Amino acid sequence: MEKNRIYLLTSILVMLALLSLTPPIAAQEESIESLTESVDGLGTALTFVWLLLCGGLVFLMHAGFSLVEAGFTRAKNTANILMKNLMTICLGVLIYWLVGWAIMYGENVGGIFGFSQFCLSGADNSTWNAWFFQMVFAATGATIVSGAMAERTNFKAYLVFTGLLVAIIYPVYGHWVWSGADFALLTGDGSWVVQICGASFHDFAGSGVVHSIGGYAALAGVIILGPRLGKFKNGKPQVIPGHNITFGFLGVLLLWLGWLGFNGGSTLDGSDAFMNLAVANTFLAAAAGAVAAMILTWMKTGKPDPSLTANGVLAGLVAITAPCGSVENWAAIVIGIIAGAIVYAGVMFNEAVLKVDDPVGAIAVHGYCGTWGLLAVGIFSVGMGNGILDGAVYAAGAPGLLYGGVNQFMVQVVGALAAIIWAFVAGLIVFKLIDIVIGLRVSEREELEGLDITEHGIRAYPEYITE
Amino acid sequence: MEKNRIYLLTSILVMLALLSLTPPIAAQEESIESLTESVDGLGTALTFVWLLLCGGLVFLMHAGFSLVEAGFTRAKNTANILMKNLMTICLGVLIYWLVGWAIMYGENVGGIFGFSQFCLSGADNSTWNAWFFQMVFAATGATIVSGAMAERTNFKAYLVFTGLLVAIIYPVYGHWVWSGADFALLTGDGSWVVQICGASFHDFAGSGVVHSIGGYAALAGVIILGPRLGKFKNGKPQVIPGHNITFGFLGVLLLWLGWLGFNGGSTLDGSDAFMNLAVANTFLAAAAGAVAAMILTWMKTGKPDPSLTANGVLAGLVAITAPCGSVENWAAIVIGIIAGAIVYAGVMFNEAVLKVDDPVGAIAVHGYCGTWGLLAVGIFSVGMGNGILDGAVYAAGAPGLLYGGVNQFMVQVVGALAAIIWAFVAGLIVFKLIDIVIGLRVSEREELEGLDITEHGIRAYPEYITE
Amino acid sequence: MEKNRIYLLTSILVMLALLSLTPPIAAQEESIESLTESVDGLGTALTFVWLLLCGGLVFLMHAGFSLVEAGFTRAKNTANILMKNLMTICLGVLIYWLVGWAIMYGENVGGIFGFSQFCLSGADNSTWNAWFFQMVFAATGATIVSGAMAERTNFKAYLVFTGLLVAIIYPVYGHWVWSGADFALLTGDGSWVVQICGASFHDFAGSGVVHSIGGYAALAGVIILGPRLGKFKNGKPQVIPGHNITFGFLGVLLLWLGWLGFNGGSTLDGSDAFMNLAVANTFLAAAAGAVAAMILTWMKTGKPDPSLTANGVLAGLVAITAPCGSVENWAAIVIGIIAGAIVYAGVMFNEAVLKVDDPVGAIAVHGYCGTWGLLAVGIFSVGMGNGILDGAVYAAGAPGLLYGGVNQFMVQVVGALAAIIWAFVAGLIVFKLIDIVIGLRVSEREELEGLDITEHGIRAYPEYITE
Amino acid sequence: MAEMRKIEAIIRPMKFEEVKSALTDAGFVSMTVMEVRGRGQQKGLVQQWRGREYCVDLLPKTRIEVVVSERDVDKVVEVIQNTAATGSIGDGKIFVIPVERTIRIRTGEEDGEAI
Amino acid sequence: MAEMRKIEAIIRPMKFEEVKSALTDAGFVSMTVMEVRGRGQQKGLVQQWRGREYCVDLLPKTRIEVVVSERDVDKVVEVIQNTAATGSIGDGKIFVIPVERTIRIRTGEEDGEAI
Amino acid sequence: MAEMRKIEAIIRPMKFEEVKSALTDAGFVSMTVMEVRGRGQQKGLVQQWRGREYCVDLLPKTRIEVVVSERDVDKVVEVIQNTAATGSIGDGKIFVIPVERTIRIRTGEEDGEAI
Ligand SMILES: Nc1ncnc2c1ncn2[C@@H]1O[C@H](COP(=O)(O)OP(=O)(O)O)[C@@H](O)[C@H]1O
Ligand SMILES: Nc1ncnc2c1ncn2[C@@H]1O[C@H](COP(=O)(O)OP(=O)(O)O)[C@@H](O)[C@H]1O
Ligand SMILES: Nc1ncnc2c1ncn2[C@@H]1O[C@H](COP(=O)(O)OP(=O)(O)O)[C@@H](O)[C@H]1O
Repeated sequence: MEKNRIYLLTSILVMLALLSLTPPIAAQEESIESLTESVDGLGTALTFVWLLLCGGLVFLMHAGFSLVEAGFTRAKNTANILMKNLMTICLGVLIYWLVGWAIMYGENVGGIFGFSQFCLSGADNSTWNAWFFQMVFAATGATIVSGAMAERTNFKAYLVFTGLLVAIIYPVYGHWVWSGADFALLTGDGSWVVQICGASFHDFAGSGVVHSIGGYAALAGVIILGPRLGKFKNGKPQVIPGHNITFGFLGVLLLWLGWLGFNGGSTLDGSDAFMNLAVANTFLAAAAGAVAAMILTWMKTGKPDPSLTANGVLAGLVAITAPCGSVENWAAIVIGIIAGAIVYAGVMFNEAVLKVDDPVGAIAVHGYCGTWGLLAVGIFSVGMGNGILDGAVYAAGAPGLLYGGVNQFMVQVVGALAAIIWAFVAGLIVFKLIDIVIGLRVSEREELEGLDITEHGIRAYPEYITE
Repeated sequence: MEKNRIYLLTSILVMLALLSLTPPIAAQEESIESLTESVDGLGTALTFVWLLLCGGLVFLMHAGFSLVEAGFTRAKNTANILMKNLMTICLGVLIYWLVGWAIMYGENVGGIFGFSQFCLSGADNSTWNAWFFQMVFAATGATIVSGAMAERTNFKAYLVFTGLLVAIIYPVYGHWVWSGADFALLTGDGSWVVQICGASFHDFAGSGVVHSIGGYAALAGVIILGPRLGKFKNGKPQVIPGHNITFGFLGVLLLWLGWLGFNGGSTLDGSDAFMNLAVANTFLAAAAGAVAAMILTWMKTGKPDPSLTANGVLAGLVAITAPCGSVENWAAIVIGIIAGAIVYAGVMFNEAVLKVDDPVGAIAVHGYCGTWGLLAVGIFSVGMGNGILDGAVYAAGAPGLLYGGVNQFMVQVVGALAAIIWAFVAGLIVFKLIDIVIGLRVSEREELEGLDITEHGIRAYPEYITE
Repeated sequence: MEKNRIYLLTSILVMLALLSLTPPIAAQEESIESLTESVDGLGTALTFVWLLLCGGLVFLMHAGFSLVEAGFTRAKNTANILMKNLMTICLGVLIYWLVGWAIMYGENVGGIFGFSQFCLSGADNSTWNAWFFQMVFAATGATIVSGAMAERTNFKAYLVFTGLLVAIIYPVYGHWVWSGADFALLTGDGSWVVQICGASFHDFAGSGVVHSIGGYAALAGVIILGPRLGKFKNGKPQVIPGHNITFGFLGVLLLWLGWLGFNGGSTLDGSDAFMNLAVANTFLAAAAGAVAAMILTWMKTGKPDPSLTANGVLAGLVAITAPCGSVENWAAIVIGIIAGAIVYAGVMFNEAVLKVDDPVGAIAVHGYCGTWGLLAVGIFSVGMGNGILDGAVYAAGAPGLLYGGVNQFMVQVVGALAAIIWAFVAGLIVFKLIDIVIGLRVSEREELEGLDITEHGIRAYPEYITE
Repeated sequence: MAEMRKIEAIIRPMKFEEVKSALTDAGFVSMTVMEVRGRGQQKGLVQQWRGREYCVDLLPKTRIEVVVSERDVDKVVEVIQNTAATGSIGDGKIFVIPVERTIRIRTGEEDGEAI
Repeated sequence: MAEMRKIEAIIRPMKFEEVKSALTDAGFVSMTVMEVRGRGQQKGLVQQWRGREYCVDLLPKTRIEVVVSERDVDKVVEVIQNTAATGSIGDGKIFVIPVERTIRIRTGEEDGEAI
Repeated sequence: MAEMRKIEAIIRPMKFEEVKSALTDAGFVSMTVMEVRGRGQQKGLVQQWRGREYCVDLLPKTRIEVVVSERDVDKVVEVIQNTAATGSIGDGKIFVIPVERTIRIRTGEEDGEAI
């Protein structure tokens, strides 16, 4: 009995000891759970903070575009350009809220576009965060067009076009690439394009989605619009200098800074360490583009040309936008150099061969260099998981040509062509329609007088005496 | 004995096993504790980072204000305006450190103001962080006044006023709203206002604290100061165009970007997900304000007016500052549209009826739209915990009129009136005193010559030939 | 038997119970480990985000410098100044990637410089992050020089100098201070300088590394270059007003904002709470510097001088750059006030005594105030671990003179002198060599005509009629 | 054919609006205006730059040109002189210059009809 | 010694390029040009600022000065009149003013040789 | 009553300071100055924009007007010519134009006394 009692007692004690262990273990379980939640929450919070701030930097690009476009055109059209740029972002905000997001990120319809969440219905903080970051991108696409069509476009016509670009042209292509839908035309696992090419199209931050779309829609626009009066004399391109180089350069620097948000934020994850690679490559390509463009103009005319050098920065930035998270530093520099050459050649080609008039070089910068950036992914990508991309979760999936892969290049060609065709054809149709209904171009008299007076009744610099 | 031995042995083994479990559990306890600390630390660090960066964006608003005020006035007063704006932030930093913070966030005295922590005595990193974010707001309030009083105010007089605004006028009202003191006049649980109204005044990021205060102090200022020479001819308002629209528009875009920090940061918590709602609403309202103002001017004069459209952006931003974290997206758009209309009507009203001269529209933008923003909280607020505000911790407590609540609206009316009365009366007194002691206005000759030459001995653009 | 069975059963149950506890404990172990990893990862991610954004703000300083330098010089040299500033950052990016980083942070060679990691070989995301933040600093050093040498320097010569500064002059001194190498001349534990002085040189964010180096290299430059034509008449300094004060002031505000990243980011750790002290002190010193400079000019000429007041902001910022994380708020204000006085006196001294021509005051701002900032560390530092620096991990180690310490002051004097001598001598040699090989200065005719036309074939403002 | 004269008046910019109104009231609507800088007996203006004072001796002036028939010269001169004068140094000068022919570009009308 | 005349033409800025080409083609390369503001029979331009309309009565014009020998005056006037006229109000005026002497600064040549 | 002349000199902007000093030293302080653009025998300036070269044929010039008595004309012309000439094309021209009357706005003094 004694023993039994002892035995029982001991057993009970042991049981109690065990039980006494259980609550701390359970409590720990709980604190671990709540900690995990906190940590997850912090991760989300960091992403929120990061994307809001990156979105802010991308928003700053609208100031950059305004300044570049105003600075590189004549003083008599400055207020008009500023109004166009301001309205681009204003309409962009509203229309991307109303329609654009729904078409881009709504429920997939036939692999071609989304169609739900109009007016962000059902949004929560994650949605607002994502919408905000995407919205500043959407508006950027439209702004590109305003530069190419500067100094001669009817204000109302431009507004209508901007609305349609943000509502339809931009988000449809965006859906193909960034919606994450299973059947998304260029990136979905279930898409025939992806299956045929054997790789998914990769456009990290939008060399295609934003810049190609903007650039080739602009090309369609300037073709229908025609050149500014006096731009061509007997078919030979003439020079129409911009009125304020300081504005232009300030604009370029603001754009460059904005690109930190544009490319850095495009991991869409505040904890994705590869934002650093993306940013480093972005700055290398921008610098390389500028130096290349400067040297080219130096060799051609004997003097380093400021406005083309500034364009060289943008060329490098546009080109590296797609590949910045997938390539090595040296490749970023090469991509930038080639972009610098493309922008120079592109500007010359547009004027001398196509005979189109693009006052700020938007088509060469955003269109041609955008295409180049998409192809560069297929050439220089290391391949996700390889080398420097060990541990990466958002980069071009397959290696590029230089690393022995072909599939990625194939799909990049397809995606690049899709952007060109879609933007150009949709642009042609929309601009033609607008031309018929509203009239795309101001009258000759209005153009000579300047759009500031005729469209807005003001002069941008009423006190300065100008030529 | 055998059994006993076995029994004992087993018991000991079990005990040992139990003991061997205890240390890992204790160790885990410790690591969990240190983890919890790390996580808390990270949360704090994220808030620090977020508020420093948001504070930086708010600081950028000083560049925005400088440009808007300079651009929308004449070239002969540009250097003076820039100096005033620069000194506003410089004095703001120093005086808000010296006095302002103490009055705003110091120990409550009779529910009316704070009074401790002068010179930030006893500050640690949390205080510095909070001070920094609040300081950039304080200086903003003063800058608003400089715009309304541009082109005719004595420089020294303006400096004295700025000092007093940052030391007293701003922080006293700020104490009522943001101090968190139990007896804080408009928000403290123990305040009779809150008890009578049955709700606590909500001014998320300062439609009242910053903008109303600045706007109505400006109104007092321009009344005492009188209009610029030539602004009224036989009582009819004349036009005095600004000298550089590009500066004005760049300024507006920088202000808009700054508002991302202004409203986004005002959750004061880097992990509060509702920063996303705040930012989304901010951008929607700004865009809506601009579009509304543009359409109104278009309808009135036949041409979309750039400078009023730019004011429309600011109108939307000021109005959404209070409600941005408490209303749905559609409401933000409505608030913005109405703000756009208010700024247009307000500018006309000020000139045609009040006969006051406010070169940049600061009173309409910050005063009237600030009041509108405060009221809008009482109309459109969803109510904390309801609908989209499920889980929110910093929003208007009670639902607005549209959601069946009356109390929130009542307290908003009271708070809005308090801001008007306090800022206007304090402004009148201070400006009158300054006028008597220093002289508020420059001489007629100085005004004609331009303040740049007479106050600073320079010309802002000495090489340009101007009218 | 019964009992035995029961006993056995119980024992087994107990054992099982114990075993059943082990897996949750092991699982918890694992989740704690993975949590720890997540938390560490988040900490790193926060640092990444913080440094990328701070780096972005520092990058914005290039826009600031461009505007200040353009605004405070004549319109005929504007495009040239803008090109120089743009190329500074472009070359800075490329050369700091190619060489600069390797010399600054590569494997230490004899305590004097680093030598490995050329082209960032072997870089991972941490390296890219660090490189990015350091790179924007490096380019800043070069930009300082461009301001002092404005309006008369051969473009090609300037480019070559910039390359050499970023490749060698800047990173060598940087290695002495920031490399963390054991034998780093001014800060390494094993360095004889540190051992003799009994304290490690502290230059938080670069009053020495960035500003002194830039400032004294600029001094060497302007001595070899000579003053602008017309700057001195019979040895008496003449006035050459800048063409656009608005650009200058916008530039100063952008620089100020950039300094938030410059000083705030220099903890190099997103979780170091002392970033708040650094930022608060930065803003206090900037404001104090401006107010001091304004009052001084007001007393001297009877009118508050805008461009020197703007310089006062920068003076305060440069001076607080080294001590901002080591001193109390009141000390920051004192440091700023003295910096404001130094910049005024320095500008006068340079013109009247040294007879050197520095159009934007870069030598006084960055050189003299940089030195002042380094010394201020040795005077006002609280000492790491003392008072407000309780818990700080990155501040001046020993207390300053005011707190009874002498060693820190000694080593600061040595470090400050080292910066002066190294930058000035290296600058003299490099500029002399460039002068011999390329020719440092443009011809008299080119200078009169303006560098925009002669170096770049354009006019920055072709439509404005200028004097 | 009326004899024509060009009246060139160099006045203070801040007096321009007043002179313009006065000329309009007196029936002389047509004019051509340009911004010039001038120096006369007026001491220059002391300005400052970066803490250093200097004297700008060419001050901004507004130059008005009115072409009228010989018989209107006195009236125009009088109107300008009356409104532009402040009595302090720097008020400016009026020069009267003979004009041989005047042609209205729109119509080709000459002289008297062209004004 | 040829008699010299200064032809001052005030034209629409947007017509300037055309007038310049025409003068060049007619052999009159030399000219001096300045930006002025002018008012004639032309009603001013209605502009707006902050939602309020107002009339700017001085409109930007371009002023061309060509100094030629007396015998070339007619030709120059004709060329300018032909190219600058649009037929609507605001086309501008041409004034012909006697020049007593003309000196080429570079060489010191006078009058006829100086043009 | 002294006969008055207006001397209009169009010179290189970069020579302006020198000419101004020389005129001052020679006792001719009064002058009116404006920025103009001009074209003479001087070939235009080749500039570039976005990689494309073009020729700007109207170059910035500074135009000085000095009204003096007939007897001072030679002195003024000489001073200007001596200081403004560089010997290369583009140095500019001096035109001498008769002035019928000169009025000092401040006092109403005429002619000789008005200078
Ligand atoms: N002799 C002159 N030739 C050309 N311009 C003159 C002459 N005298 C005066 N002016 C112009 O008239 C302006 C005012 O002349 P000023 O002599 O200062 O005034 P006041 O007549 O009151 O003495 C000068 O700035 C200059 O533009
Ligand atoms: N009498 C005048 N004196 C000086 N300038 C004149 C005179 N008449 C016309 N002008 C100049 O010519 C310009 C055009 O003249 P305006 O009378 O409007 O044209 P139109 O000859 O077609 O009626 C005016 O803006 C003004 O600069
Ligand atoms: N006939 C003229 N009419 C008006 N302005 C002239 C005339 N000839 C020369 N000019 C002015 O003089 C400037 C210099 O003349 P230019 O002929 O190039 O110099 P140069 O006398 O050395 O040959 C021109 O830019 C123009 O402003």
